[in-house]
Amino acid sequence: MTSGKVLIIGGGPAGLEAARSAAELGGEVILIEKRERLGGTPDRESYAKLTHHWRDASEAMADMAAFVTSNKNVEVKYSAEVKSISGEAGSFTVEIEAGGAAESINAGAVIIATGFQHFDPGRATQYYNYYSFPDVITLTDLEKMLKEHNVVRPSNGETPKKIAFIQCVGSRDRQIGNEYCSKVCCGIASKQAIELREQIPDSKVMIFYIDMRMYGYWENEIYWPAQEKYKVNYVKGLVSEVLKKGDKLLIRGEDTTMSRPMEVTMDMVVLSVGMEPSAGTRAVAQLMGIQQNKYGFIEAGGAGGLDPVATSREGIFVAGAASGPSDLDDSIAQAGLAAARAVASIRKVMA
Amino acid sequence: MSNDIFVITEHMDGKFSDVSFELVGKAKELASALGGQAVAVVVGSGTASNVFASDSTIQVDDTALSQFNPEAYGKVIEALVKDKSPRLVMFGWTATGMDLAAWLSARLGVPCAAYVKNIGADLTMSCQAYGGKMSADVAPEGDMAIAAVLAGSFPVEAGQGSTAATTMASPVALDGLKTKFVEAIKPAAGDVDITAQTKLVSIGRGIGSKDNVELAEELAGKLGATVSSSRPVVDAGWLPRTRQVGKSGLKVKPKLYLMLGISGAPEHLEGMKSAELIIAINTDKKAPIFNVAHYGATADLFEVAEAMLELL
Amino acid sequence: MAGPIKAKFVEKEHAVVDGVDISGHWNRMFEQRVITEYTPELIEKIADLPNAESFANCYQCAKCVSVCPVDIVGNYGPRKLYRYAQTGMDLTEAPELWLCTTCKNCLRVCPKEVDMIKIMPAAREEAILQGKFVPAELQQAFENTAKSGNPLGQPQRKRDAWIKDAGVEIPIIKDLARPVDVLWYVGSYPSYHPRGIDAASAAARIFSALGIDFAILGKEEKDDADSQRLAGEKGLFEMMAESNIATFNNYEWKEMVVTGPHELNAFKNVYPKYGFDRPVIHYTTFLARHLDQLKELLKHEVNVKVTYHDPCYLGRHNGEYEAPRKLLEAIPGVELVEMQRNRENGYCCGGGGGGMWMDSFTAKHTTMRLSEKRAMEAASTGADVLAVACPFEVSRFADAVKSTGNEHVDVLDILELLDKSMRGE
Amino acid sequence: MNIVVAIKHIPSIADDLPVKGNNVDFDSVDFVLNEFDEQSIEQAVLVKEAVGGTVTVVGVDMIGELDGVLHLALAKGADKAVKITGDDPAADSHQQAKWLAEAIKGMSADMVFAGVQASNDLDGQIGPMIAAHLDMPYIGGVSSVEVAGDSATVNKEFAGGVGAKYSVSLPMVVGVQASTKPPRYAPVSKVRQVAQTATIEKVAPSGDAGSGLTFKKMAPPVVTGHAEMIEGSSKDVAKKIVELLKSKGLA
Repeated sequence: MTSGKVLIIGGGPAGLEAARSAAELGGEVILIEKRERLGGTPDRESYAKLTHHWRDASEAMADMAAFVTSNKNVEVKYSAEVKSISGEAGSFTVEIEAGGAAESINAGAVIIATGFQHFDPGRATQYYNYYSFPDVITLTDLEKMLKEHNVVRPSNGETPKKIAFIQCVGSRDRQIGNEYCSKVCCGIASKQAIELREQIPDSKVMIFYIDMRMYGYWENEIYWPAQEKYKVNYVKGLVSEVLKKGDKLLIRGEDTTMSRPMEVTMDMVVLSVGMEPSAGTRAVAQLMGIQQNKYGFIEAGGAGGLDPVATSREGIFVAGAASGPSDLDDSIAQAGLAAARAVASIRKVMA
Repeated sequence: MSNDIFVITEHMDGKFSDVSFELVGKAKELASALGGQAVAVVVGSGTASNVFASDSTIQVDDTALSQFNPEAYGKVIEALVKDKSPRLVMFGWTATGMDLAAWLSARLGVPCAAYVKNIGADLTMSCQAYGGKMSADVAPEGDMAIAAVLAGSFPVEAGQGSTAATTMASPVALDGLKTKFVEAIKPAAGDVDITAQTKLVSIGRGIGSKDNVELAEELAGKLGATVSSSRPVVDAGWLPRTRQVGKSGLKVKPKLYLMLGISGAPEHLEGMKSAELIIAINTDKKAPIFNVAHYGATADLFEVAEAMLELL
Repeated sequence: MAGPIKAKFVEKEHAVVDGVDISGHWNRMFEQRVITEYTPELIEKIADLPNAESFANCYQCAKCVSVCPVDIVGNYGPRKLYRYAQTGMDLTEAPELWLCTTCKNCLRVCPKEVDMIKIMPAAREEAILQGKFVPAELQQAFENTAKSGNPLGQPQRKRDAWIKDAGVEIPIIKDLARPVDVLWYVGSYPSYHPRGIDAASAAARIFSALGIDFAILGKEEKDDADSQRLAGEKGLFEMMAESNIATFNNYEWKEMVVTGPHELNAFKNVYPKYGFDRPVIHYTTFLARHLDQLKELLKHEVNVKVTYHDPCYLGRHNGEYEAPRKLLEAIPGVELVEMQRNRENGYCCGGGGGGMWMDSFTAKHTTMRLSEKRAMEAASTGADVLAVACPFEVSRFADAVKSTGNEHVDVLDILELLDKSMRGE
Repeated sequence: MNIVVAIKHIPSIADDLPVKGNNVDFDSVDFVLNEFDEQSIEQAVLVKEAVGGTVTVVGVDMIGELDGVLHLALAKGADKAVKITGDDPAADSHQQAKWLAEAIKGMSADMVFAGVQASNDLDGQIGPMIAAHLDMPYIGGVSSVEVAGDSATVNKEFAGGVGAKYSVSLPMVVGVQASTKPPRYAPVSKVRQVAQTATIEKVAPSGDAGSGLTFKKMAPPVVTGHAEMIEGSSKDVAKKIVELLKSKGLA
């Protein structure tokens, strides 16, 4: 039985944008979200300034959520998960469980926007001691502190004066199994470094990197000002281990442009953890029988390679970090495309 | 008032300096013209003083005077001069005389001429002035005068003799001196003795910087010579003080004195004018050194030195 | 030469610790290899100086290093300065502070517009004002300029002594007591240095033959002090600028012609900030404008192969690359050959930014003088003559061709070559 | 420690000196700071830096251009500047020493520094004369000064590296031959800054004294001999010198 409805799985930035776009294109949308509220990871992790013009990301998510919840073409189901799917493009039957009750949904197209999860630095090949040293934290830990304007060393509650970011934690690492670049960590580390310099003006902030990978917004609005205006210091050469020295952390590595070893004490070390496919992404992919890449992200690109929202199963589209690391801009752009493609595919079948 | 001429002699380690003899010789000439006596004044302790051709020699002897002490020497000489009222008191314009002559002049309100090169029978004094660029003739007013005379102005021999000295105790009490001699400072050991060298390449301010001294060293090396200098080079720390030629440095008499960038202030000339062959390179064609050198050239010392290195 | 880098030792010439003299090998230590501290504050210290803000902008792309003339003969480069600062070097106390010649080749390629032409003078001024180490030779040049009005320390009164041997009448504007078309600012080296005087005399003969209505300032002329400014003595520069501007404005003239590119830069680009805003051009530009008339005077063949060295302050700083070449090509017999590094990428002679007065200091930190490197490049073209258009360069390259065994290369100002062709000598 | 530096503003000998009557034509010469006074100022500042105190520089304004010199001294580390408004370019050392001594009397100086000599010290140097007027001990030819408590240890130079160390209870007058370190450079920026902010205390000349010398003649020295000048380029000069040395067996 053909259906005009678009089922969107996931209420993060990509899911919300897909819902909005599809609704604005005249589609009927059912958005299912695992949590009891919308906003996805930016909301769950309380992302602070992460959008253009340094707007608070969880705030921006709230705006997007409000649009969706207030649109009569969109039905949102909270605490909802997909259980199975059958049928084909134009007439999928999706069994879900929402709020503890089983439900069956007919949908003409599906958009998967199940997002990512942060890399767990306990798995790093390097000895960063995330779980041993309280002052070794991740980007997400720091993001919360920055949002609250309360950046302190977890070990003693003091304001850190020397802070190092270590890039590519869990990314670009064959031993971990993540050869890919997580795309956003350079930019986010730089952004947080700026905020650190704003909130703690007498702090020294260093970023240790293999190569800085930033472009567009990240290059122009983050990287250059970080260096030129906020005097964030970049050092080429990754840290290999974090040790304890008194109540400080000792980072060891090589400063590659100086060709000299470095052993520098820090008050706090921030691990720039990358992205991995979320558990939801892996589960949905398997359940729907769509192809994943070797890292577990949903394989996108389509046969021609230039169809970034297409999955291996016709009528099922993907947007955002479910198909690989993306920043908010990318996720939202993909979501718009996925919505257009989903609505169009239904119209083709209905016609 | 008398027509006596006093010569304040100077000595170190029991040895009188040449200028003392020069002055005594000149004092004799003046005294005989004026109808007075040439009196050598020796301030010291146990100094063998019967070495002058003076008409008489006064030796003021006190253990407090065993080493030059400008305060003690000044007091003694002031008292002596006040007492004896000579017509003229002569000092050498030297490290010791320079401490005393002007001081005595101000103490006594008596005219003083410095940089004196010659003294006429009427006590008109010819002085070097303005770094040797000028010569001034001055006449002292009053009954007593002081002359501080450049070393090398008169012959040494005329002052040498064997006049016995009359020893006297210090005319003033020498306790409670504020100035105390602590110790003698000998030249830094280990460096070459430039007075013993037959060839010197001597550099002045024109050498410009410490690094350029190397060029002079290289040239000296090729010539089998040693590098010496004028005062500013030493003051700037470019060479040790043992290399300094001139009044406050050493007197040298080498076979060759090749001068690079030295203009020839009187103080320097004092130390080298008896060298056998003096060649001077200086960019200023009016530099006083050209009045003393045997050969000269107005040229860039670096260019000449480098060109010489290629030829040697 | 590849291989492991051996540990380097450091040794202070003079060191006293607790009253004990441990100069020389007594204080020899192996250079610390491990970086134990990063010092962003030392970057900020420089970037916080007025005009030196761009120091913080370097993102270590390293394009500057390979075009830096000092790195080619040593180990230096703007990128490295940033990194050295980040790892503990206080630029105001480092020898590196004095190696930059402000040749501008780094800025030409820098994607971040890190402007060493502004950073270096600011950092040097800071060092000078704080009483930090300043090379003695440079101090001497400053003192000479302050006391005598020129870095050579020559008497002001002798500034026009050269004119009597020039062979033509050279009017002094004060004596002329009437407006002139061209006020020729001769410059310090052309006024005092023997090789500079050769070029000045040639210029006088050329201007005269062209019938230019010109005059010089004579004893009233003082050094432009632009290189002293770049070497960090801004106060001295301002003092000289005020004095010069007052002198320039005392007289009526239409256009000023300068012998030296540094003077051009000073009067055209910097003096305007101090209220002087009148037309100033370099002699090459001026003579190129009279090229047709000049060609008629160039009667004699000068059969030489010439290579031309672009002065940094004529080329990169002021954009004049063609006029000197047009003049050389106008000389019958001259064959012009180019060195590999030419025009925008011309190699620096080492004399800019105060380098003129720091040769001995620079020599200690480089393997070869910049002028020697350039002299070798010139010789490798097979040229008989290395032609220059900056009064700093004649003496620098004359030394350099000798010290590199290339005496067969004559170093001549373009003025001298023109004069030869004009007079047939 | 109250340190006073007495300086002399003297005719420059960088160029020829014009003569008027029996003396130098002071109207048409440049005046400069006596070079030994540069050493003297440096030595005074070094002492101040070592033991604390203030350095006051005082000089006679010979031609109304002393301010520049005083600003320079302030930029080099002096704390106060005083000028005696003599405006008499012909004032000799005796007169200057008297004026300076009178001015210094009120300064309760612990040490007075002066350059050991000046090229126009035709009637003697001001250092020993100031000492005579102030009844302080004087030592000249000094090349290093160390102060501890109320006494100073100074090294006096005789000749050829020979010298002597003296200990003097203060106050005293020191005639500086050379400062322990070469005089520091005062950046013009600093001098100009000083020129705009510093106040120079003016003192009227007090006390008459004269050299008691009558000038009979002043002229460039009669040249008795002159070097044989070697003409030509630097290369020619070098060639001739080498030939000369070879001919005399000296090279």
